[in-house]
Amino acid sequence: MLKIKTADLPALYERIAQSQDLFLPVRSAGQTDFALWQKDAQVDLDTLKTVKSPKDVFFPQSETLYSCHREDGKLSVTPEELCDKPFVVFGMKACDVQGIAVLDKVFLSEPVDSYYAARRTHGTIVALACGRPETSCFCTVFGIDPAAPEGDVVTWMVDQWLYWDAKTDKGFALTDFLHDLFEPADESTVEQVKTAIRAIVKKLPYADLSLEGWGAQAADTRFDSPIWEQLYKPCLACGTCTFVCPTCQCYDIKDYDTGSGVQRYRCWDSCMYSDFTMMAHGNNRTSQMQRFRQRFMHKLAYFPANNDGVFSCVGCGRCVDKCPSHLNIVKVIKAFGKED
Amino acid sequence: MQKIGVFVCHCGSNIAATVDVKKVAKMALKEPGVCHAEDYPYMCSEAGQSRIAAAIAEKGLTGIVVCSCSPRMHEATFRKAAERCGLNPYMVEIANLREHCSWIHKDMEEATEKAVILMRAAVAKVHLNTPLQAGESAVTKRALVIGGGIAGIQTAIDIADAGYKVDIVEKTPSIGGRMSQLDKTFPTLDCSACILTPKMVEAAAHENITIHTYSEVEKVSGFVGNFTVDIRKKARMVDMTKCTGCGVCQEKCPSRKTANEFNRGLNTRSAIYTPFAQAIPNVPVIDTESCIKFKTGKCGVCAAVCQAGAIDYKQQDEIITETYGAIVVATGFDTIKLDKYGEYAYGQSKDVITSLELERIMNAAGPTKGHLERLSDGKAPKEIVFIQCVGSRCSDDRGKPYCSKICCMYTAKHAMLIRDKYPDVNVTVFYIDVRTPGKNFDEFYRRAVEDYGVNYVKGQVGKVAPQPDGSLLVQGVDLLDNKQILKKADMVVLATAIEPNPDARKIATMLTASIDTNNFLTEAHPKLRPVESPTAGVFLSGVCQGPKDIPETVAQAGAAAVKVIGLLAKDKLKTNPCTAQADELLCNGCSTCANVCPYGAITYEVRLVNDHGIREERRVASVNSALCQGCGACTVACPSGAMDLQGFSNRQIIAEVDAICR
Amino acid sequence: MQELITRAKALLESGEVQRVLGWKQGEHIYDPEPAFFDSAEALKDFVYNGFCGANLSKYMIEAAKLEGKTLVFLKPCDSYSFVQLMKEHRVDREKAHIIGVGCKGKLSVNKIDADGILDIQGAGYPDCADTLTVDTLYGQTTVSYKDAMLERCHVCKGKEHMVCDEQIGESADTADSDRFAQVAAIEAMSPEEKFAFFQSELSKCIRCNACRNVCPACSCRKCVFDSTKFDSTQKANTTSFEEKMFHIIRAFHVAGRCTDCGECSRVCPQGIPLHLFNRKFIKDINSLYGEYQAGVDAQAKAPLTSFTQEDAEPSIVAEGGLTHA
Amino acid sequence: MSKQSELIAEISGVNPLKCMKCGKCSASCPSFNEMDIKPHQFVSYIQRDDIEALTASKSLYKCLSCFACVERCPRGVKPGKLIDAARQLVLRQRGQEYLSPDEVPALLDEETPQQLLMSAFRKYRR
Amino acid sequence: MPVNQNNEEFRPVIVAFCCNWCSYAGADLAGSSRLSYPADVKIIRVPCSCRVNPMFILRAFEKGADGVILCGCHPGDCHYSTGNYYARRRMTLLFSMLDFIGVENGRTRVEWVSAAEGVKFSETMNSFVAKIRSLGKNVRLGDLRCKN
Repeated sequence: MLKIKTADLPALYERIAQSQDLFLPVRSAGQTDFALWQKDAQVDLDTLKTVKSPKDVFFPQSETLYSCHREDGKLSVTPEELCDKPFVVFGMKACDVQGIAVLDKVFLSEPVDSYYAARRTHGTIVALACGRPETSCFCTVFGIDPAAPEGDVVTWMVDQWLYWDAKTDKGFALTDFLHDLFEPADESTVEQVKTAIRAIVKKLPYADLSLEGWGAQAADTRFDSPIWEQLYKPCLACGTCTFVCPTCQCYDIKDYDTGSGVQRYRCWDSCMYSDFTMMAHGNNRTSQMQRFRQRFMHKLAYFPANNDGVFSCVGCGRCVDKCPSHLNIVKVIKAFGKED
Repeated sequence: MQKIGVFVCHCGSNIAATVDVKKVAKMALKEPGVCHAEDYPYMCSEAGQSRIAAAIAEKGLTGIVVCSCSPRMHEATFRKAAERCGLNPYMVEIANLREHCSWIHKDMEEATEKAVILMRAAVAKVHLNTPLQAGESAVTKRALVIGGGIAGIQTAIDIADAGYKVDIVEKTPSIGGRMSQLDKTFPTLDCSACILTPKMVEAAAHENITIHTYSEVEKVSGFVGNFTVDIRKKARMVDMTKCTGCGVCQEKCPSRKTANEFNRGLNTRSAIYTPFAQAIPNVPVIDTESCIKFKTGKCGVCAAVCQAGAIDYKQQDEIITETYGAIVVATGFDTIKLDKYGEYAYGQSKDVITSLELERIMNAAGPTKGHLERLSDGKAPKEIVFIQCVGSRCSDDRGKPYCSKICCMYTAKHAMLIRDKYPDVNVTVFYIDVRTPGKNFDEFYRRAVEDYGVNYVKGQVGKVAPQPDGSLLVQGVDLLDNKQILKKADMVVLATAIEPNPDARKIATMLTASIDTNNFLTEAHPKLRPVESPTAGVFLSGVCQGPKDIPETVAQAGAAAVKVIGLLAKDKLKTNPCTAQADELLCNGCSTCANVCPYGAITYEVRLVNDHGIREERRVASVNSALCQGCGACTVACPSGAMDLQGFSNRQIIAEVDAICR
Repeated sequence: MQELITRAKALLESGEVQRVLGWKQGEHIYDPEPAFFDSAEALKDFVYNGFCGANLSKYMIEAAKLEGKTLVFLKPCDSYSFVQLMKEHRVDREKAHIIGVGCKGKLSVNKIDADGILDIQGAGYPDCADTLTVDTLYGQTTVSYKDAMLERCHVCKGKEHMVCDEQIGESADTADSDRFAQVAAIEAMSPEEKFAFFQSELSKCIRCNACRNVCPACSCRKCVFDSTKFDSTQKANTTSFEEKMFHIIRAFHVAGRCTDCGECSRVCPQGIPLHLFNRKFIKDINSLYGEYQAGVDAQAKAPLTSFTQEDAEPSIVAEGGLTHA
Repeated sequence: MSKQSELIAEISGVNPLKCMKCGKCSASCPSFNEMDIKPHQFVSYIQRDDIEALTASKSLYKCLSCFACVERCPRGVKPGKLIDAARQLVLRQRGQEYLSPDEVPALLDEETPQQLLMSAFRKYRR
Repeated sequence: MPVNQNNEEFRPVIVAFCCNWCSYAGADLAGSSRLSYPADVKIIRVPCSCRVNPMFILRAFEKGADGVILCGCHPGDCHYSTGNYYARRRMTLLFSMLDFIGVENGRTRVEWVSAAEGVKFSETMNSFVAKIRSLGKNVRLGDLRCKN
């Protein structure tokens, strides 16, 4: 266990950035999101939840897959180069790290998504324990401990200190690189903090949310429930929940005509959109109720059915905070709970 | 994928001198879908067109791009050529390499580079062209003539004689127009009324002509072959079917102080009146603004004396709606107002008059019964000065920049008539130039000088000063003598500039016909289509198009009639297929498009729509392609992009933009 | 609130209306959701408080397709949107029973600077407090009602309902700032400053389309950005151009139709002041073509579907004629 | 056009080519008879670049600057402005040789109407 | 990127939308009168100025245009009687919005050019190109992907 004064963090950032890209929560125009660290960046470790999850560090909102170029009637195809430089993501919360674990299940299983895999290989995750959990948090429901996140390095903010604990080889390598900035620390301080966090978490309004009835079996039992008809009504069919979610992984593939060629790129898609999975024959989900149901059934039933019971919700609560209609997965879970 | 052929025209050396046409053709072959490209000296020639035909046949082209002159020149030519080979004419696009490229650039490299880009844009567009079929619309076999002067009458008679129905709409109570106000006509000096009245009678009696006098065009909608026109028939307060035209009402009318418009306000008339004796129809109207009955409610003399019981104070304006295949504008002219010409003392002295007022004075039915006398004191003038170009050829805002064309001749006529009838009267004409192109015109003017002793002075008049003794002191200049002239005159006559009827602009706007800065209606082509307006189905007759004398007016009236007859002779017209189309799946039914459509071509209907399996009743827009003229206003007003324009679709224009910007 | 429920029950029971469109109690006081209530019994969850900012007009498009009448509660500013939708034939006035509900300013939980909010006192209606008391996981705090109000309430359009069948509850005109002050402040910037301002605001945009989907004016069945008609389909912003393109075109499409209801700014997860785009157009329209408030009169000619012959030329922009107006 | 003609065109703001030789200026001119070069001829001198003759002419000082010709010219040629510009040319060449304001009172004639004085100032010195 | 002042080397890409009835004919007249203007201007024919969607203008900028000009019939002379009045309002608002977000306002222009105004057409294009050259490359509205 090591520690560094929070006042010295800028030096730490600068050191990391000397040799690799550093992504961390940056405040810009009143909002905090993960962004590339630059000298004048306003780093914000106080905001618990960035608007977007940091998943776009590994799975960008939009990325080019390959480019086609036409000249003299011939077509050349240039694949986009894979990420080949190491980078660090600093300040990911426990839920966000679990979100990456969910994405791994999708993108790293066969067929492996090489773009994502390359980033995972080169990225080092420095997780930060949650100092002040929010009303909308319910990660513990999914067995996540916000006091002790996973990650290559785990850190805790205690008073004027950041405690630093490397967990993996990548984490040790990064720690070695930065070793002169740290001083040794006492683990007991961190243990106290963990206890404090866990105490708050118990008081959270959604702490005792029950997932009973969800999981693989829900695919059969809850698909045809009349509750969906009631629940979806306020949904505006926007993509806010999807785009702020740490685990939503759907994307669309599109072509952009640059005038001299075509860039094939993929970008996030939302199952809430009416043209989601639109194909030549039309759309397989024609009503908003179906689209709405899809999102929650995917997170709470289909995904666990295919992934050993792991839910693809991590309880970060971003959708709870951001839904324009105050509609969210908690209300969905509770609605079915009441019915049972 | 289309198979596109690109044909690059040299236009002799017009294009080839500045654009490397071979390179344009070579570059065309690199464009996707282009499977044929060639250049040729004259693509529009018979031989050029047959090369296009051959390529279409050999290569099975589905679209062609001709890189040539402006599409306004030869688009129709190449479309017809394509059609003859079985290719839909709307699969042809033109890249304008002449007017927009070779003629304005000097540097070959630069011009060629631009030519290639213009070619690319046309190729990009033609990729998205779809075959379009021109629709057909029926032609209403009836014409409307707006204005009942000699131009309108002549046009109407000519059309009617060809067997088509014609309506004349005349604003004043009688047809006849300006010509009915004239005394004699140049260069023959025959009596205006004597030649006009038979025409008026002929029109009135013609079985194919309907005359709406005291009426105005209120609203025009529709398009060539199918105009719908609202005509306001102003209340005459006299029942046309009962009135016998006896005239007793006019004699007995106690209100006699209204300025007589027909006599240019030189005398007065009664409140119930016919403008002149030969008026057609010979049915009076009540001028409700002067009529005591209408002003105070107490009178009713006319109704009391009318034996036919034709007076009807309760008559209301009536709006009739008629449909026409063609519309002829014959709104004529007026003289300009002279309030900005203080130096001529018009309005200050009664003896300074306009030429048109002199016409009335000289006319036996005029305010002086044809006697030449001063309006101030009734005395016979001994010295008369004519001033030319009053308000004509002025580049300032007091007058008009054009030559009014008729003044030189009518002044010669007036001078001659006066000298003939009153040999003791001296006549002096101040002129800038004497313009007499026309058959027997210069001879006529020379007669005035040589045979009648009219004194022509080259120079202008600076000032007309009314003197205490009632005479007028005219200060002018004789430029040839280089002397200033001070001349005492008893009467001064101003050759006042003419301008289009003030209603012309209003009517042009209703017809969407274009109009120039002087309010003359614009012709479709100044040389080749002088009697047609650029708006299809609208024709021009008489002075509304530009200053003209009577023979020219009559000639143009006949020409306009021929154009109308040519149109009405067709049973169907091909309509422009480049019309708007609404995509029912995208349409919101919000009516925004209908709000901007100038033709009322968009209506809404509730229709059962199948939107990818969702069946529901929706309110959706529907375009009447016979009414749509293809402006595209709706396509931009539509927020969802449901409205698109065939031939100029969103994707076609975007493809051109992309091709140019790449 | 009880009055609203009683009236809704009566209308449901009499068969006058088939359903009620209102707000439903959420997990907390600050997260009520728009909801349809089919029965008197369901109305037990009905709520109306300071956090019922959602404009229900747009839901009436779908309601118009259902059998029978729908009872809808509209706040004064929501009623403008309903009139505008009527004008565009998107809602059916005959199938709506509108209760104009009073409003004393609506709140945004985002404006309360506190972590772990559990409960808020003083946000009720009609009895709202000048100061809200906020209970949080980390203690109690207070915030003035005004400070927690949505941006739109500071430029409140007034207490009048533009359309309703009956009215329940008192309203307050909460306007306390100049509607166009922010726009004018940006207009006064140099081009570089303007560009930097919008670049930093718009670069936050994640193209979730919440602004579009909540907007009562953006009621297209299929948005141009979702259709292939313009080759303009975009799912996510790939470059800074696309952010601008989307927001400019969106604002342009609702220009003259936007009632300035402020829903776009309310729902933006990134807190982008999207109302600035709409308000810029409103300001320009007012100064160029005469004062125009969309949603007041369903018969009035809209500024972009009408004209006068004397309209200003587009060169007025380059001449700076609009920035000082 | 020579430099001087161009200068006159520039000072007066008049395009002499617009003249259609109608003579309205000369017809309007109250000083016509005293002038050696008549108002309608001004443009010809400028067109043919004979500025010397124009500046040497009596007309330069016979023009009363009443502006009747300026008002009435149908083509906007404004001979009064042309001759005024010619005067200006002369004045510029002459340099500082003009009355200074304090010299004026001594030269004043009791009988001279104030208006004439003003137009004289305008005429001889702008 | 520095602003190129009167950079003669810089060849801007300029799109000119011309209505078929007046301005396109005006451009034809400029051509037949041999009134030159820079080859940077490329004309797209549209039936009426009211056919020009703001999307087209933004699209041009996206794809690399440095200036966009719209020419139509003079107000009152529209072949379709009212099209240019709508275009005038639309473009005024669009230009104002572009100005509002910090795009140099000289990059867009509307001019009314009649079929008889070949001289005006050529003068307009000359002055517009000069303006765009002074503004330099469009960097605020382009799509970066189109630059390579």
